[in-house]
Amino acid sequence: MTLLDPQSINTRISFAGLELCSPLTVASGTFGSGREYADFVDLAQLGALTTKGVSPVAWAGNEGARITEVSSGMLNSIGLQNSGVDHFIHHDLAWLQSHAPEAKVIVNVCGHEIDEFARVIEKLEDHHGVGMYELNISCPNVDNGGMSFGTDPKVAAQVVERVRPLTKKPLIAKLTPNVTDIAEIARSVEAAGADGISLINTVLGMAIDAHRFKPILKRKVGGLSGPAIKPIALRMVHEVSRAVSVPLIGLGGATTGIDVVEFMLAGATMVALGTANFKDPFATDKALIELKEFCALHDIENVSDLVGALKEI
Amino acid sequence: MTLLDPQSINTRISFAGLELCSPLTVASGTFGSGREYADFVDLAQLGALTTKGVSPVAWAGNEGARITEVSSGMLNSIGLQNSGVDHFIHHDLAWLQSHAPEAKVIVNVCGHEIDEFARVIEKLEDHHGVGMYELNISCPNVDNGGMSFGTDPKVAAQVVERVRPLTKKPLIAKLTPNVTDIAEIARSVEAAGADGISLINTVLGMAIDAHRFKPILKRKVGGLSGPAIKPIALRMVHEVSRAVSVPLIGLGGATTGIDVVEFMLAGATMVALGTANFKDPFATDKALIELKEFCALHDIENVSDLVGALKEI
Amino acid sequence: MCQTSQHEHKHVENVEVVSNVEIAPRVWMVVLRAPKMAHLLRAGQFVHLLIDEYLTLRRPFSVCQIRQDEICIMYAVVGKGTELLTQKKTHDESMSVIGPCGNSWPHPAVGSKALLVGGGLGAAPLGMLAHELFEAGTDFHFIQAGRTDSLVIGRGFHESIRRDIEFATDDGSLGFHGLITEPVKNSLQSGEYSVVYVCGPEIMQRAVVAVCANFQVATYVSLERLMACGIGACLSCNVATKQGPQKVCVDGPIFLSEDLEFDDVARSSIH
Amino acid sequence: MCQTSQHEHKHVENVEVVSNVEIAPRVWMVVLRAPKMAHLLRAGQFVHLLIDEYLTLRRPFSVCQIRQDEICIMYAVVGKGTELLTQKKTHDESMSVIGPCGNSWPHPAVGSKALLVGGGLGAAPLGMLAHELFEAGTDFHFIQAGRTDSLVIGRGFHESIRRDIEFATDDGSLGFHGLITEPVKNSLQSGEYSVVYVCGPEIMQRAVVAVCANFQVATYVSLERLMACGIGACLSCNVATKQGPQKVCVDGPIFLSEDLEFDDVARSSIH
Ligand SMILES: Cc1cc2nc3c(=O)[nH]c(=O)nc-3n(C[C@H](O)[C@H](O)[C@H](O)COP(=O)(O)OP(=O)(O)OC[C@H]3O[C@@H](n4cnc5c(N)ncnc54)[C@H](O)[C@@H]3O)c2cc1C
Ligand SMILES: Cc1cc2nc3c(=O)[nH]c(=O)nc-3n(C[C@H](O)[C@H](O)[C@H](O)COP(=O)(O)OP(=O)(O)OC[C@H]3O[C@@H](n4cnc5c(N)ncnc54)[C@H](O)[C@@H]3O)c2cc1C
Ligand SMILES: Cc1cc2nc3c(=O)[nH]c(=O)nc-3n(C[C@H](O)[C@H](O)[C@H](O)COP(=O)(O)O)c2cc1C
Ligand SMILES: Cc1cc2nc3c(=O)[nH]c(=O)nc-3n(C[C@H](O)[C@H](O)[C@H](O)COP(=O)(O)O)c2cc1C
Ligand code: FES
Ligand code: FES
Repeated sequence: MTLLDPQSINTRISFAGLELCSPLTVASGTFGSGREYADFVDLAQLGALTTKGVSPVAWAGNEGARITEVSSGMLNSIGLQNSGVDHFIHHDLAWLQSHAPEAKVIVNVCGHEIDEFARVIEKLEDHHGVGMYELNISCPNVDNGGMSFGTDPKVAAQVVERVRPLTKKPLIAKLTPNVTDIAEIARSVEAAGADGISLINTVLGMAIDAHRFKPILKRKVGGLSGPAIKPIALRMVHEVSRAVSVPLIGLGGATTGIDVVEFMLAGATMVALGTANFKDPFATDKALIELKEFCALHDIENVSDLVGALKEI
Repeated sequence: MTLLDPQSINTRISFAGLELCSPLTVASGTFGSGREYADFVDLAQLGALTTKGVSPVAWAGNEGARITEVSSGMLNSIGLQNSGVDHFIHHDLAWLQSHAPEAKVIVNVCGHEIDEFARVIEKLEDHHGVGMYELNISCPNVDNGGMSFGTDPKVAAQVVERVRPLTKKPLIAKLTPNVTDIAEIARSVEAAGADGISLINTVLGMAIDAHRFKPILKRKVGGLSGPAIKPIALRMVHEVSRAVSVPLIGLGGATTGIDVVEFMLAGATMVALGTANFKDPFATDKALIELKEFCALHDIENVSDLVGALKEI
Repeated sequence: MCQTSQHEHKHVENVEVVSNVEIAPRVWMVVLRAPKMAHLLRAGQFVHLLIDEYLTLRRPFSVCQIRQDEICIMYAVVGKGTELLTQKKTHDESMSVIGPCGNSWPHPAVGSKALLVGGGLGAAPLGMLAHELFEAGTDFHFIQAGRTDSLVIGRGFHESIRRDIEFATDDGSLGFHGLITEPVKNSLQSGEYSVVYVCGPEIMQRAVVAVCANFQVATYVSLERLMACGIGACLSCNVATKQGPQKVCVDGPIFLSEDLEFDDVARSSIH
Repeated sequence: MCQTSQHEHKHVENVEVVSNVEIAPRVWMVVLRAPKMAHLLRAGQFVHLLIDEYLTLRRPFSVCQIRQDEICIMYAVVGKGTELLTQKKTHDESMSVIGPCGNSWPHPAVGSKALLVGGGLGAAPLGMLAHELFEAGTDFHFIQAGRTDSLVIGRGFHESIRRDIEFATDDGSLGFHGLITEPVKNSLQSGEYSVVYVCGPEIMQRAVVAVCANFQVATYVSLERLMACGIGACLSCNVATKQGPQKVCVDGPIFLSEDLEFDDVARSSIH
C-alpha cells in the first residue's frame, strides 16, 4: 500500500447539484453567520457555511439561563433569537459578500407557522449570496412550530411543499431526533421535494440544579448537543441513508476528522461541526486536516468515496 | 437552619404498595442477579434489587463485540442473553433466598411475543422471593419484540393487559426513550393496569470503527447508556410524572447521590443505577450516603419528600 | 468617555500554569504564562479558558492582574470546571485561552475622579482597573466589600494602590460594618466623582446603581452570563438593553447602567 | 490438573503509580503499588483498571509480574484508555483496580513438563506463570514470538528464567525465522510435555491449538473480550463453550481448548 500525500487528497464533493470544496460545514446556531469566527477560520475553506436560524421578523429568544454543560455535551435553550430576515440580509449576508464572497452559504430558515418559512425564502431568493436553504423543522426550544413540524411526517412534508415552488435553490430539511421513526419523516420530506436532509437537531433534555430544587433552564427542557449524542446521530444518519436517495448532512457531536469519517461512512455526504466549535474555534480546520490524513493512510484519493462506504461486519 | 445528622434521615419509601428501605435500585442487566456484586454491596441495603431480563427459555444473546465505550457512555448489544426462567428460579432466586433473604427483588421480564411474558410470570408468581415484575417492553437489542412493544402505545398496553390477571404483585412497565411521545405510552400502560413505570431503557445508537470501515457492533445498533443520556432521562421522567399517577423508577445515567436527587425532584419515587456500577461497584452505597447528606444539608427528614419537589424557576 | 471597541482580533493561546493556590476559603488564584494575552488584555476583559479536554465548554474568567508575560485569574470554586482548575499544577501546559474577550472599562476624562466599587470576587478585575488608572495618573477611590474579612480577597495583590482602598463587610470584621451602599453614598456625596465602576454579584451591583442614580455620575456595571462560544456566535449570553438585545461576551461584560433596564436584565440572569 | 476456582473474593483497591515507561514501540509497562492485589493475584488473572474518572468503563489488564507490594502490567497503546494510561505519572494516586479477576493457570501435575507459548504481549502474563512454575520447581520450556525483535517484549524482566526461553520472529530478526507453530511442533515432537499454555492474538492461539491437537497434551488458551463489569454481571464477555455460554471475565480468561469450539469462539470475538 503506497501512502498518499494528505495534500493530494481530493476533498471536493457535490451536494444537491452544488460543487463544494469539502464535505465540512458548521451546525446552524453554533457559528453565528460566520463573521464571529473569521478571526479563526477561513470561511471560504469550509464546504459550506450554515447560518443561525432566520425568521421573517426578529425573535427575542428565551429568558433565563440559556445553556448548561452536561456530561460530554450541553443543553441549550436559545429559542432561535435572531434579528429577522431583513437585518440578516443587510448585515450578515452583506458582510459575507464583502469579506468572504466565495463562501457557499446555507441559510437556516425558521418559522412559527408554515407561511413564515415562505416569507423568509421569498425575501432571500433573489440574493445570489445564498447557496441553499435548510428548513429548521426541528428546534425543540420554541413553543409554536419548531420541533412540532418535524415530529409529524405530514406536517414536515407540508412545510417543504409550501416553500418548494418558491425557490430554484437546493432545499434541505433538518430533522429532529425526537421521533419514533426517523426514516418515515425522511421519506416524507423527500417525497415533498426536499433536495437533501440534515440530521440531527438537538435531543430534548433537561438539567436540574439539585441544590436549588429547580430546573436550570426556564423552559425546563432544552436541546442536548455535543459528543454525548454522536451515537444517536450516527444511527439515525445510517438509517435515513438507507431510506432515501437525497444526500445527507450528518451532524450531532462530530468533533474530529475521524468523526467526520464515521458520519460519511454511515451515509452522510456532508458533515457539520456544531458544539465542537465552542471548545476549539479551529475545530473545522483541524477536522479537514485529519480527514485528509485518514484518506491518505487508507489510500483513498477522493473523500467522496467515503460516503456510505460502511462494510458489513 | 439546623443541620440534620445524615444518619437520622428516613430513607424509606413506599412504591406501588411495597415498603422499601431506600429509593435506590439497580438497572436491569447491569447487576446480574445481585450475586455478582455481593463482594461489594450488601444486597439487603438496596431499596430493591432488579435482576437481568428473564425469558421463558434460554436466549443466546448477540454475536460479536457486545459493548463499546463512547463519550460519557457505552453502547451494549447483549441481546438479553439469559438461561431462562427455570434456571433463574433454581440458581439466581435460590441463591438470593439463602444469601440475602431480606432483599426485595424486582424481576425484569422479557419475551419475543406477548405470551412469553405471561409464561415467565406464571412460573414466578408463586415464588415469594419475587417482589415485583418489571416488563421489559423496551430492549433495543433483539429483533423480535423488545423495543417494538414499547414504541406503540397499543402494543405496550396489550403486554400489560395480558399479564395483569396473572399476578397480584406490582407490575412495572419499562419504557423505551426511542419514541416521539413518551407520555402517551405511559398513559397507555397505566390505563392497562401497570402499577408503576420505569424509564428510560437505552437510547438507540451506533458506533463505527473508522479504520476498519465497520460498525463496532454486529447488529450495527446498540443501546446507549451512562451519563450521556441523563438529560434525556430526566426530561422524560419529568414529562411522564405529569402524565400519570403511578409511581416511577427513574434511570438513565444516574451515578451519584445528587443524580438520585435530580431524578426524584423530576418525579421519580425510586432511582436505579446501571452503567455506574461498572465503574464503581460501590456506586449504590455511595449514592445512598450522598443522598442522606444532601437531605441533612437541606433539612429534609424524609427522603420521600424529594419526589416531584421540583420548583418552578 | 465611551465604551472601548470590541473589534480587536481574538486569538487562541496555549498557556502554562505558573502557580495555582487557595488564597481564601474556596477562592483560588491561578497565574498563567500567556505572553500574547498579557500584552493585549485591558482591565475588564476576560479570557475563555479550556480547563480540561473532557469539558464540553470553556469557562469565562476576568483577568485581575498582568505581570509581564503572565495573567492572573482569581476564581471561586463553584462547580465541575473550577473544581478541576484547582487540580492544575505548576508547569501544566494543557490549557488554552481565547482572548482578549469582551470590552474593557473606559477610563474617565482627564482630570475627573473615579469611584471603584467591588463586591466579593468582583473586586479582583477592578484591581486591574485601579492599576491602569494609577499608571495613567487618574485619581480614584476604591471601595471593596465582602461577607467577612477572609472573603475580602486580593488585598495583598495591590500594594501600590492599597492606600486608596476602603473596606466594608457584612459582619463588620473588616472596615465598615454593613452594606457597601453606605460608603458608596458617603463618597458620592462629596460630589468629586464623575464615574463609578461597579463589579460583583448582580444584586449588589443593582443596589449600587440605585444609589448612583441620585447623583450625577456615569455608572458602569459588569454582567455575567453563562457562555458557550465567548465570541458572539451562539447567543447564550443575551441581555436586553435599551439598544436592543446584546451579547455580554462581546458587547459587554461592561455596560453603562443607563443603557440597561434592570428588570429586563434580571429576566436573562441565570438563577 | 483442573481449573482453579473463580470464587475467591474480589476487592477494589486504590493504587499508586510507581513507574510508567515505554519499553517498546507503543508498548508500555506500568508498575502499581497495590499490596492487596499483589498478595492475591495468580498468574493468568487480571485486574480491572479505572484509568481515568472520565472514562465510563474500566479496562482489563493481565498482571505480568508481582514485586512484593507492586504489580506490573505491560500494555499496548491502542485507544483512548491506554493512551490516557501513558499519561499517568509516578506517584499518581488517581486510579483504582478491581481484582483479582478471572481464573488462573492451573499448574501441571507434579513431575510433568509444561510448554509456554506466548505471542506479542501475550508473552507477558506467561512470564508470571514461568516464575510460578520456576518457584514450584516445575520443569517448563518457554517459546516467545513477535513480529520483530523489538516487539518480542519483556525479555529483560525474567532474568531468572531466561535460559528456558526460545524465540521466534516473523522477520527472523530474533531466534527462529517464521511462525511460532514450527518451534511448538518441534518441541511437542519430543513427547516430553503434558500441558501447553498459549497466550497471544486469538489467531495465533488458534494455530497453536491446531498443532497441539496432533499431540497428547492439554492445551490452555487465554481469551480476550470487551468487558464492562469484569465480575460476571453484564454478559459483555460471552463465549460459547461445550458446557454452554460462559463469561470470559469469571469463567476465563483461561480455557481448556478442548472445551471450546473455535468457530463458536470466533463468533463472539470482537473484530
Ligand atoms: C465575563 C465573565 C467573567 C467572569 N470572571 C470570573 C472571575 O474572574 N472569577 C470567577 O471565579 N468567576 C468568574 N466568572 C464566573 C465563572 O465563569 C463561573 O464561575 C464558572 O464558569 C463556573 O464553572 P464551573 O464549571 O465551576 O461551574 P458550573 O458547574 O458550570 O456551575 C456551578 C454553579 O456556578 C454557576 N455559574 C456557572 N457559570 C457562571 C457564570 N458565568 N456566572 C455566574 N455563575 C455561574 C452555575 O449557575 C452553577 O450554579 C466570570 C463569568 C463571566 C461571564
Ligand atoms: C482478560 C484481559 C486481559 C488483558 N490483558 C492485557 C494486557 O495485559 N495488556 C494489554 O495491553 N492489553 C490487555 N488486554 C486488552 C486491553 O483490555 C485493551 O487493549 C484495552 O481495554 C483497550 O482500551 P483502550 O481504551 O485503549 O481502547 P479502546 O478505545 O477501547 O479500543 C481500541 C481498540 O482496541 C480494541 N480493544 C479494546 N478492548 C479490547 C480487548 N479487551 N481485547 C482486545 N482488543 C480490545 C478495540 O476493539 C479497538 O479496536 C486484556 C483484555 C482482557 C479481556
Ligand atoms: C447554541 C445552539 C444554537 C442552535 N441554534 C440552531 C438554529 O438556529 N437552527 C437549527 O436548525 N439548529 C440549531 N442548533 C442545533 C445545531 O445546529 C445542531 O443540530 C446540534 O447542536 C447538534 O450538533 P452538535 O452536537 O455538533 O452541536 C443549535 C445548537 C446549539 C448548541
Ligand atoms: C449491559 C447492559 C445490559 C442491560 N440489560 C437489560 C435487561 O436485561 N433488561 C432491561 O430492561 N434493561 C437492560 N438494560 C438497560 C438498563 O437497565 C438501563 O435501562 C439503561 O442502561 C439506562 O440506565 P444507565 O444509564 O444507568 O445504565 C441493560 C443495560 C446495559 C448497559
Ligand atoms: S457566549 Fe456565545 S454569543 Fe456570547
Ligand atoms: S465483563 Fe461483565 S460479565 Fe464479563
